[in-house]
Amino acid sequence: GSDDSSAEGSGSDSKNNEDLKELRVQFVPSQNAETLEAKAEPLEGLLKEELGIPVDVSVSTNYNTIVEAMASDQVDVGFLPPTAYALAHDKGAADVILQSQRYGVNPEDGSPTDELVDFYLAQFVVKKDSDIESLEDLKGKSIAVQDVTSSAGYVWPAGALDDAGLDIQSDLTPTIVKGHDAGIVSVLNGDTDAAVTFQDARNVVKGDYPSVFEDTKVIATTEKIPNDTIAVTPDMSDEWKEKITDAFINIGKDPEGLEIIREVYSHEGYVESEDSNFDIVRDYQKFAEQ
Amino acid sequence: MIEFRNVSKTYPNGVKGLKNINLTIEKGEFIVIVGLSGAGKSTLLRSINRLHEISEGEIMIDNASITAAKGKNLRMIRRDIGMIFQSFNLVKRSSVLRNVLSGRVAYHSTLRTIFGLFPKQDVNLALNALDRVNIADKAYTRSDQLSGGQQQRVSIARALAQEAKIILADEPVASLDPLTTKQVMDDLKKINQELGITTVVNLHFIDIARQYATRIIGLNAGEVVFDGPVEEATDEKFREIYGQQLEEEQKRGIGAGAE
Amino acid sequence: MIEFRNVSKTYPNGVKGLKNINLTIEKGEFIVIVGLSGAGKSTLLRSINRLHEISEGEIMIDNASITAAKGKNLRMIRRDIGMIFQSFNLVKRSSVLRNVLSGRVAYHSTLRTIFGLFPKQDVNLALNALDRVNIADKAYTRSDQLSGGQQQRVSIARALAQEAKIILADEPVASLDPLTTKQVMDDLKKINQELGITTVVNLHFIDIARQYATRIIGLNAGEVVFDGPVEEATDEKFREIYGQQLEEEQKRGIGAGAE
Amino acid sequence: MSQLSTQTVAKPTGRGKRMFNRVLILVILAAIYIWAFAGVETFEIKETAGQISKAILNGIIQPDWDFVPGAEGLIYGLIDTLAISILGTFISAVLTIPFGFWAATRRDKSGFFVTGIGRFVLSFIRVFPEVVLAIIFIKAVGPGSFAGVLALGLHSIGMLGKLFAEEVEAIDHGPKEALIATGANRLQVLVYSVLPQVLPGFISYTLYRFELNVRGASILGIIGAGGIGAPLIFALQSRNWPRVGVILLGIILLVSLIDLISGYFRKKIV
Amino acid sequence: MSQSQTPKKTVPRPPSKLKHYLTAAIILILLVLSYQRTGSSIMDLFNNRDQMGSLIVDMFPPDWAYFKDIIEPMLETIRMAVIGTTFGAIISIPVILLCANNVNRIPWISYPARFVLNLIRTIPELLLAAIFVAIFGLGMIPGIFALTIFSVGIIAKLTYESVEGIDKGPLEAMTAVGANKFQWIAFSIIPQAAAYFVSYVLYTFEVNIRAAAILGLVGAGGIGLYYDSNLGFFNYPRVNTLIIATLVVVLIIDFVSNKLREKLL
Ligand SMILES: Nc1ncnc2c1ncn2[C@@H]1O[C@H](COP(=O)(O)OP(=O)(O)OP(=O)(O)O)[C@@H](O)[C@H]1O
Ligand SMILES: Nc1ncnc2c1ncn2[C@@H]1O[C@H](COP(=O)(O)OP(=O)(O)OP(=O)(O)O)[C@@H](O)[C@H]1O
Ligand SMILES: [Mg+2]
Ligand SMILES: [Mg+2]
Repeated sequence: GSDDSSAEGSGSDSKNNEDLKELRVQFVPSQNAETLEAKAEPLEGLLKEELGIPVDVSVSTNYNTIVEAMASDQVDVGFLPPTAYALAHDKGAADVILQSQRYGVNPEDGSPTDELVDFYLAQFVVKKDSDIESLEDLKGKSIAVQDVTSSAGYVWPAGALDDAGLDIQSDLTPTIVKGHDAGIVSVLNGDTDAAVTFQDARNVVKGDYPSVFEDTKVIATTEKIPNDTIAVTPDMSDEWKEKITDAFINIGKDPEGLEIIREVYSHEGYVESEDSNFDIVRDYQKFAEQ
Repeated sequence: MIEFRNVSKTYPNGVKGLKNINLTIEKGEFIVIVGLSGAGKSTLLRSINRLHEISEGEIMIDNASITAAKGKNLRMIRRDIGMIFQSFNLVKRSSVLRNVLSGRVAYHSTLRTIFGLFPKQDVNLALNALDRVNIADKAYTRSDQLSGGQQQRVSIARALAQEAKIILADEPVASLDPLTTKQVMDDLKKINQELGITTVVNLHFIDIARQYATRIIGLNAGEVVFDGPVEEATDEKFREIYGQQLEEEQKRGIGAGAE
Repeated sequence: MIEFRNVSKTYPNGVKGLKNINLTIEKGEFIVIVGLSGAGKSTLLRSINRLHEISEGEIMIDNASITAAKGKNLRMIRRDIGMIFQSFNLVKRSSVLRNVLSGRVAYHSTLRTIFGLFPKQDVNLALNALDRVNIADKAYTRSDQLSGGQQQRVSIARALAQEAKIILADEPVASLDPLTTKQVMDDLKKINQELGITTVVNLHFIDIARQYATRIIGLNAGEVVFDGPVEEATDEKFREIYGQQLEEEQKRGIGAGAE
Repeated sequence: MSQLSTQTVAKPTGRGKRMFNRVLILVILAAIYIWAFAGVETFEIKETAGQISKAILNGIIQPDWDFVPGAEGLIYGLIDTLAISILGTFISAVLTIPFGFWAATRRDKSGFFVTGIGRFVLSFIRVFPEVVLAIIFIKAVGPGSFAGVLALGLHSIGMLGKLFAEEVEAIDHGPKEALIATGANRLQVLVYSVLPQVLPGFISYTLYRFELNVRGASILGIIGAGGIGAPLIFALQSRNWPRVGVILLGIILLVSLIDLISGYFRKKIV
Repeated sequence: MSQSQTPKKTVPRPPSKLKHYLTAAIILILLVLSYQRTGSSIMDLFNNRDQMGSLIVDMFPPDWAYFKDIIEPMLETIRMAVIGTTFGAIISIPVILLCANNVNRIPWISYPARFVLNLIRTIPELLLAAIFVAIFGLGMIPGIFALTIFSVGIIAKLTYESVEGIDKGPLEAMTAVGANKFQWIAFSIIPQAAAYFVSYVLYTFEVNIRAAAILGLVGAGGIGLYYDSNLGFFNYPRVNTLIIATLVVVLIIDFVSNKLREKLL
């Protein structure tokens, strides 16, 4: 229970967390992970060992609540996707310290490469027999997108289309679907001509639709999207920021720790990051906010 | 003909409503059942058309066991038994006419009745039944806007409209004024005599019982304590039916305050 | 003292329940109200403690207008008026005792009563009241497991336990056997005489009315058609109270079938 | 039976007006339906339908038993959910009782104003999105079960209040009259005549709400409360049907159990 | 009346209250256990009450200009709710009659019927959406189907429990006249239960409008998506506008539902 700490760890007085007695971490597992688990305990154990103070990790299904909890000092560390992070930072709720690393994705079959990266890509998927070959061909077509705050499901693809001279709202007919898998299914069903998803969301539906890779093709990918961030509340003392940064990096380097974070969160390690890495998000923001 | 064979009834809470009743009621009889409040009169009446399941024994209606009857068979037996309820049992939200017409449903096809498409004849029958109990003018009033006596009369009209072969009436005139009481009892007597309809009435009024009954049955604590033609039901006998209880009570020290 | 001053009552559906009633009932009187079913007896009674709002006029209880009373004041007037309902108005799911005790709530603080903490005295009072109507043995039974007459008696016991100065009884003995009827009426008479409690009873039984009343009021179609001491209420007068209506009905061609 | 003399039967009063009302309602309803159906696209079944639904069902009927044990497994998740629901439902039931009476129309008073406000407050609580409620409480007490309890507790008032109020409106007014006649004050009338009549309804609605809270995973998933909400949502998102299957099985068992127990209680009380 | 002495006649002993105490004790224990398990703390709430207000403050003033943007999706949502609720209500009728144990006294029908109803209510919206989208593709049709099933769960459950609580008298009267099951239902159940049914249907209609989230899941548009994106941008004034718009619709439904119920009660 976090009752005792949250009672003292909150309140309006902005404090220097020299006396941080308990670390409260919250995350939303990202959908482009291989496994999507609501497991908090493994990370709790690892961090406790590194930091030497009690750690309370919880899992949410919604980024908004994490940001709000950070804004009111109810959570110290949050795992946020790029778009959510940029918004949170501009709201004064979060400062990035780290980004997670994953293996890259093999564009052919969606299998992992052996290259460690701190970014991922979004892709445009159409039916194999479709005559859509490039982004330009998408003009006038329907496309399945995610919620406008989704990095891979809306923001980056909108940017890519913009580069190709198309406005996602006026030149295409976007249909919002919930979940990247739903985007793929809508292409398979012929409900939409195309879909934007993270690379390669087809794996998620492969179980239900084994021939998905034969029946669809990727016509384009987007710019690099920074991986999930690990952000802390801005009023955290530098000392603690450092400690936490080191703790995560150590976990990624320690074989045992790596084993756990790989299995549960599909993370391969953590690298330091800074806010300027996310200026691209702020550039793309204009496509989402209308 | 109604026949009780060793009928007993125990309520789920353990109260014994009827104790080993043996009775034969012939076609065309006009029977009045008397007894103290709580003696089991309603229980007896409601066992006849099996609104209460009896715990032991068997009840025969025209030589067919209603205790064993099922489905359509049971419904047809019940259609031929009209009942006037002590607590009226009207659908308060429905109009008076609809309540009376509901007595006719067993005569018609399901489809027809659930859409309320009763033949003109039935509607007339229902209005006539209401007329007989002097409330035809309330036919389209909602039942919860009636006075106590008026509600009782609707309940009577429903049973009359049913054109049954047996009528069971549970204190049908309790809430009625003397004039309407006479009218209702006359009416019951009339259909009893003219159409030979077997009539079983629970009543608290000794003089009315004497006036209308052909036979009187006295109940006490679930047992038949008197059964005979109206001539035999002397004041003495009545005192027995009621008084037995009274004496017991007095022995236990009650009723003293009432003198 | 109860005083009706030009009281009229029209129901929302347009039925005129009372028409310009003027009456004065003195302390200690035992009044019986008679009239056809639907004449307005219940309406009259229920106007006295303002369960029905009257449309015109004013009703005074002991020289205080209940029509104008509000809040605590109104509650205190009502506490002193016990009522026995035609339809019993029991809480079916509560035990008999709790129903009777509910007659006592106005004597105690809210807090006490909502937790059911009645003084021992009150419980005894309630049990005694039940005893007087012969159903003390059912004190802990759920009220819906009672026979019709037993329910009526619970309703009477509730009014008795209230220790009111005025008792209004709406056909209190309709569902009772002659023995219990006598007991209840004797009891009402006794508290009327010994404690000087004003009693107003709606009744359908002419003989009982004569036996107990000091004054009889006849109602017809919402109007007072007779008001006088019991000696003046001759058979002739009763025939008038009821018959007037009868003749009208006959003129309209009803009731012919009933002879 | 004598022929009926027509003038004695009252002409159904206001029949014309009622007919008019009925026709009016029918016309309005017809218009609404025409409008509603006009917007529906044509009906078609996708060719992939069979394949995908078969895959889903196949997965679901092969539950992922490995998920059952463990500190973050099914059983503990269900217990957490249960604890949150018990507390949340209790809070809402207690808070709702005054709301229910507040919002119930009083026939004896032209209390539209009072009643109207009661109804308005309930409607407002009902439309308030669960997520926003969740955020509000997370900001106060941090993510976790307690925030879940509070969010459920408050959110449930909207629904329970409406149902309670309607139950209060439907009671038999006889016993209420009897209490009024004894001079009882409002609270006493409530406790002695209204409460016994509405209690079975209240209890059964509360148990229903309890059941809703147990299986209403979304709010608990959002709130980071532990419980079965988040695992279910993630399993659905990753189309992990065996996992979905085992969680559903757990919920069904739990809900059936609650249903059995609540049925038993209702039988005792009604 | 000076009868405050104990009555002479032997009054039965009051029934044991043990059962009540036991029930109360069990509930209390459950509450305490739950309180501990959830780590609840009233103090926390009390200490941080000012934090709760901050979000509400952020919501004001509402973004009035946004209204015109949400009229269309709101109408779309109402459209689907109308159809879904209607189908749900129609399907509910037989389900209710099968489940209510005073209508259907055959336990081996009523219990399975209730079990199926339980199953229906347990299926998460996400799963319904996944299946219906697979079958019908994206759009209104799967939304309507999902709402239909969802509605059956609510309407049937609430109504059948109310039916079990209705006045038995009229039921008896219809049994006594020899009515068959359908007639019996038409003349004694329906008049007593109709008001409940109508009010639950209208309530469900209202829920369906709010349950727009389901519609978002099947790509049917609706107001739910607008909630999501505005929350995603922390645009609380717009969220407020959405709440107000929904409130207006709900209040209208509430008003109509009261008028209808008055006519029926
Ligand atoms: N709630 C109501 N709404 C409309 N009309 C009513 C209502 N209650 C009673 N009435 C009508 O008012 C008239 C008088 O009713 P009241 O109950 O006073 O009669 P009563 O003399 O007590 O009759 P009874 O002996 O049958 O009980 C009747 O015609 C009745 O139909
Ligand atoms: N549903 C029930 N459950 C348990 N006991 C009951 C039930 N109904 C009646 N009883 C009891 O059975 C006995 C007989 O009741 P019954 O209704 O047959 O009496 P009655 O002769 O009709 O009386 P009354 O003249 O008062 O109507 C009474 O003691 C009553 O308390
Ligand atoms: Mg009886
Ligand atoms: Mg009356």
